[in-house]
Amino acid sequence: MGRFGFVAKRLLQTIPMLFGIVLIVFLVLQITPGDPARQIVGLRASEAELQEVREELGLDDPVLVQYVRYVGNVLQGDLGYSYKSRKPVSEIIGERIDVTLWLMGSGILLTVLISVPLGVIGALRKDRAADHVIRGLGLVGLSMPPFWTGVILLLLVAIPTGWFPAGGFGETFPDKVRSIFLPALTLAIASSPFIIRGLRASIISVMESEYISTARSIGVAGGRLVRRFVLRNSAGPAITLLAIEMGYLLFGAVVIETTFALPGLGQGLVLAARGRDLPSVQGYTLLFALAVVVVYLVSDIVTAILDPRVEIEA
Amino acid sequence: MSEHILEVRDLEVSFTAHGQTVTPVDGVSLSVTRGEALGIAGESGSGKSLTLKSIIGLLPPNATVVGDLRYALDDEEPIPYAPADVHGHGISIIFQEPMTALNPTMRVGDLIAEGPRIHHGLDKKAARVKAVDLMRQVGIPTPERRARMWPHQLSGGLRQRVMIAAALSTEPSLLLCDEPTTALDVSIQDQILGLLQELRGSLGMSVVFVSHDLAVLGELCDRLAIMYGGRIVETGPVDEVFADPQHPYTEALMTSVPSFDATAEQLRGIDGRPPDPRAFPPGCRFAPRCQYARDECRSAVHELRDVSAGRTTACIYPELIQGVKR
Amino acid sequence: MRLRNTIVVIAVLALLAGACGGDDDGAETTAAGTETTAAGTETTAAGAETTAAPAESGGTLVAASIESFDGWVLDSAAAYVTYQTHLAVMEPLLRFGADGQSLEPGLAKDWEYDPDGLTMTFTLQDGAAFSNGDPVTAEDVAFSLGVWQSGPNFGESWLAITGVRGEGNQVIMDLEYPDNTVLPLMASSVSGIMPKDFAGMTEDEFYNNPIGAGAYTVEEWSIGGRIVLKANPNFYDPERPYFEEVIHETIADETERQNLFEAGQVHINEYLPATIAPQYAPEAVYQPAVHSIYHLSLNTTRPPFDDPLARQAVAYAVDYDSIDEALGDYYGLPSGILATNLWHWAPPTKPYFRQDLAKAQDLAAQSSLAGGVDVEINLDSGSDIDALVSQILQVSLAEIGVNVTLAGLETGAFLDVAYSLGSDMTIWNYGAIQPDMGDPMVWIAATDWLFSGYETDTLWGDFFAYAEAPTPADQEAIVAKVQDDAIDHAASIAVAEGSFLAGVQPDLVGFEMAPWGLYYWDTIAPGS
Amino acid sequence: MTEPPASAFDAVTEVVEPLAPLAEPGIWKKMPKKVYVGAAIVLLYMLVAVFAPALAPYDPLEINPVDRLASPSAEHWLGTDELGRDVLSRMIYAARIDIPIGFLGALLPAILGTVLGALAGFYGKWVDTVIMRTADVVQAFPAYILVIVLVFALGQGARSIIIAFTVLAWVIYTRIIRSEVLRVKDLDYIHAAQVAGLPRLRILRVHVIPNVINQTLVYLPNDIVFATLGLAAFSFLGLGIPPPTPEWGAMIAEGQPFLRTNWWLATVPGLVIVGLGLGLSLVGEGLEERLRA
Repeated sequence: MGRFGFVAKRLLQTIPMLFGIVLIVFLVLQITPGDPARQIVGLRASEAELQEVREELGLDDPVLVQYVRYVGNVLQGDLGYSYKSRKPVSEIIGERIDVTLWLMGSGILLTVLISVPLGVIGALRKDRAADHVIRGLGLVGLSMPPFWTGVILLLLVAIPTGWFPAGGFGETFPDKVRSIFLPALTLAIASSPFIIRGLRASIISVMESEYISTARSIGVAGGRLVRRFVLRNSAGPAITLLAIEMGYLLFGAVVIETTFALPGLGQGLVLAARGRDLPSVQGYTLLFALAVVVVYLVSDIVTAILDPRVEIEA
Repeated sequence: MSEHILEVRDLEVSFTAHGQTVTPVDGVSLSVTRGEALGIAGESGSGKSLTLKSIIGLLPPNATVVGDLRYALDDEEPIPYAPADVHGHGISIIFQEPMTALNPTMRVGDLIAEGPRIHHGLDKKAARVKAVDLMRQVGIPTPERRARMWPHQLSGGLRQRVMIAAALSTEPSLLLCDEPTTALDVSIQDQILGLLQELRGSLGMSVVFVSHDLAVLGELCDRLAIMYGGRIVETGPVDEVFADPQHPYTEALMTSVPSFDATAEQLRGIDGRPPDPRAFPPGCRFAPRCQYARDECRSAVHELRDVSAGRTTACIYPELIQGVKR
Repeated sequence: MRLRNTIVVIAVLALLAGACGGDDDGAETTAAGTETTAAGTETTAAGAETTAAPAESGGTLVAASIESFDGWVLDSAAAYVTYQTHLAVMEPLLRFGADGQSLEPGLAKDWEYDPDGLTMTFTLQDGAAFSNGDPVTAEDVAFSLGVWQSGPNFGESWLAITGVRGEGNQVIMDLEYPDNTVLPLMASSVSGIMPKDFAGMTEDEFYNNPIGAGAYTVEEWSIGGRIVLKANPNFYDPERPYFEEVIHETIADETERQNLFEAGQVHINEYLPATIAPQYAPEAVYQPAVHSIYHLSLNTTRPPFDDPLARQAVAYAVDYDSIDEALGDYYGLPSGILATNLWHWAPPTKPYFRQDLAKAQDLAAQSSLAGGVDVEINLDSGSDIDALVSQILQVSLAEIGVNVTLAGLETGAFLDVAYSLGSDMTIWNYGAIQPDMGDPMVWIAATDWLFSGYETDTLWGDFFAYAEAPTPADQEAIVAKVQDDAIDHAASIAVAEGSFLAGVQPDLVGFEMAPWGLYYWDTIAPGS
Repeated sequence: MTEPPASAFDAVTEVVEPLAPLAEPGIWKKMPKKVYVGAAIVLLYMLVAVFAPALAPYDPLEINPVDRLASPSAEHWLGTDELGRDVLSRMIYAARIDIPIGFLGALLPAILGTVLGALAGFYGKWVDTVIMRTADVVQAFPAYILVIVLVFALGQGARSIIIAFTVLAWVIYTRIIRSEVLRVKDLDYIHAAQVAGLPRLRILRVHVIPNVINQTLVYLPNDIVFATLGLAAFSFLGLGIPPPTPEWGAMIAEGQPFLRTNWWLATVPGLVIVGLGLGLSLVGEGLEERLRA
């Protein structure tokens, strides 16, 4: 039962957290501007008509009453209706989820494909030319504002060469891959430096440990040593770093989706906030929070699986 | 077939950091005859552990090694070798701290199976069977069950036995032991020493055993080499060295070893502290702490001279040593 | 636990990434269909060619704007993109001409306004039918009028019409009193024709999947995202529309919109900011007649701008020339507060404000501005031009001791502060949505004199006089009066006037845009 | 048998390398070369900020739209922006905004996070649970929403940006410091102090914090880089420092539409941010190497 108990315990922990987040969002959005009634009825409507709509939607009820009603609905999977389009928020968000999943998925994949090799090389060739070059590039990548990187990639790569679309999200699988490559690369450039540095540090400390000498003494070398001895022990910290990085990636998604006109959750959030569509904003916020919680949960479980010393096994 | 299995001549190990160079192993020469158990004794910082690691080529990356190391790879004359040549082919090593010497994320059975899989090309299943055999051979109870456990689930003694099993998995002809019993409490220590003694006999393996504990060395080894300040200061058969030390440091070591019948005043520590590798004194490095020290000692060139058959010393006045009053 | 020793780091991380990636079919079958955008057109696969001529793009026209769509309720539409889309789906009886001053056939092929007989008579196009096949009848127009008049925003605009009757293709509207503004109103998207009783659907169902008699039907839509329209098989003109499909994208970033335009993935970039237009190739910028008014509104409900003299001081302090220069060739010096190039437009009888620092400082000294004041200007932080104009105003108003700080807000927040007269000054721009001076006058009145809080009774009076004015000359005289009043009370000061622009792929044929930036998708044809 | 972290979010503590305490003698001597190089770069930026009036050829706010968007020339080394203002002068004066916001935006959360981390680690029980679970909630909260609200509530400007950073960025420090405090707490010299009857708060202040502050110091430079990038991102989304105040992030956002004709408008401020980021990262990495060696 050890394993599932651990996962169950973690899941139970997230529930109060999500309630907390929804409450904060609710309170926070109450003091934001943008009278929802005006958004629904129209900019030229008279006060009487606005008041009528406020009563109809219960906007004048005390905040806590609205919160309880909102949570009640959310538990039944009803995220409310967008003020403007009267479309269910779950549908609006549903249309956008796969774009952001594609962006985050390929962003992480690229980050891994870039970080693991460079992290291993940086560690194995410690303080030699390759190591310094990698760390130098890392420092530069770290300090480049993502949207700036995105625009430069568009202008110097996408438009002159035409290999990638200048934005938007493709329909067929190959189009999707082509349209998601540069945004994912932008994400990877922003997050790889941290993963490389973390992985390099943990590999170095693993290489200096005695069980590596033991392994070497019995003839384990090369790829087998790296795979079965080095990476498995340095994976834990690296995965945790990836989880932290993904927390930032979600904010990055807002910026990068805007830069590349990707109709994902990030741009959806920007447009919903701009249009003061509160139910949509609440829906996006809940989803972002859920995503961050799930990301940490998965990384936590994977790290626990990888490291036998963690108690869940007992 | 030469009687030596391992020959080490003028071994030097040095490190450079922050512009300073340090040479903790400063010109060591020794040899191991086939089937022999050589003990290397010395306080911490004497360079004994580094010497051992140089033999099997497991020094930290920032170390630079100079010297002529020869090993009888396939029972012929000892020939120069690169570390990779002997890894898994002849030389194995076991370390002091079993907890850090075993891969925490690998089952002990799988670790022991690595050797057979790599060198004898056994498939997974066969290698596992071989691993269980090796665990039984080193005295681990219910080896089938224990093979599936993780290092942190075993006691210190059992972990050390796993270490030994792993070392034996490549059927070495020379086993290097870097203070394997120091971290264990005395009762377990004897079991492990007994096991090593028995394995030596049954496998005809040569052993180099490094320790600061003369009692342990006395029990297991045939010959002794005493190291001080990165150099060998005396060698010889164990009982001869114990009975008639030819170097003041060996004599001082003997008197500082507590034994049941020794009275309190016979116990004398050695005043002063082991030399700092960054600033070795000139001439004989033990001179500052030697009770017989003369002026010539401070300028003498270090050289191991024969005192009698199979006995050497670096002291230029061995005759001054009164010997151990025992 | 066999699971552990099979997991190797790379496998785990690939698992993580794979789980997120999701493959193509999965996305394909989601209920709302995949979110496909501009890059969806098949032939733009190799973007290598220069701007891909739309002809070979399989009959899909792609338009993009920064604003998001408001939904299908005609009355609550606020964004130009919403008016645009309503025109294409729920076509009104009439259309406006590209000159912004004329009316053209819509669902009605000809029309007649008889002020004496108090009737308006329309003859429907032969074969005018809704996308579900039902022909358009007088009953549908009557039902639509009912919906229009119940609208909280525009409801009163159709007050003059008491009822609709007629049979066959004749539609007669009876008027209670003569009203010049009702006929041009028939060309606005708020007068979109809907089927009787929403063609059997509930109101919510209808506004989720509307049916109209326009050139296009709704294939797929979402508030912040894209709108996909397909040609209406029952459209009254078999020739049109020339494009089988129209996709409208909402793109949050101006630069990105230009990238997509350059790559040929977007054919029309609506409402191009004047400062960005020079970045486009000259032949790609479509410039209709001057129409958009940039105005600085002063909050007349609280100090310091409750004092008329202070407002006059500000009006003479504004550096109109710098604004004209900064906004480039597509904007010029203001002629008056009312949007230009509409039916019955007339200039004020006296010259409009120009910078006269001496006069401004003199007026300021006698007004509540004496000794200097600190004020805040409320602007939409999403618009670069608002920020630009505000910074110029900041420098010029400093000359008369008015210390301005800029308070940029998200569009939603900005509008709320503007409507609730929450700040000292507001900077915005506006244009009409139909070809008659009645529209800007209603807009100014409905926004409390363009967010200045100045009384609007005088203006409503002028508007009703305008509506009943017997001859165009009388209407123009009323317009001139409103312009003069605006100069006297200076509650809202026009600081620049210029054209709404659009970025249009040069090889599109038949693109015609009214001065206020609205156009018809069905008149556009792919290049030769 | 190690206990799994209390919550998924606590896992970050595993990544933290134990560092030598700052109090160790000679720790400040013999820093790796990169720390000095990094510090020099950062110092250069600071000097530019301090001597901005002397260095800037023109008044950064003086507009003259007649020669707007001019290319780099003898009078205007980096050309002019949309309102004809000298780009070089604005770049120099922008240092006076970006550096203080970057440093404050990292320092305040560092202080808040360190204190909360120390309290959570040292006192444990409900104090620990409350602080750490709040940390989880804040970490999961989308930053973008918070900034919009702060911008409205407090108005656009440095104040709301710094508050936003403080509210968002303290979490990482709290986790690192809490785990360090837990590690240090078990060491004997703390037991000795407790036995000697020192009040708990004094133990915390005198013994615990000085020994864990090194983690904060090593992480701080990275966080300053993040704060500077965060400010640029907010400006890009229209929530940054209000015009006309010169600020690198805003200059990138304003220059971006003109990348085709005046590419330097957006590129140069970007490079300047990268330069500062480089300097700070060098200091951070160097410190970490020195303390871990």
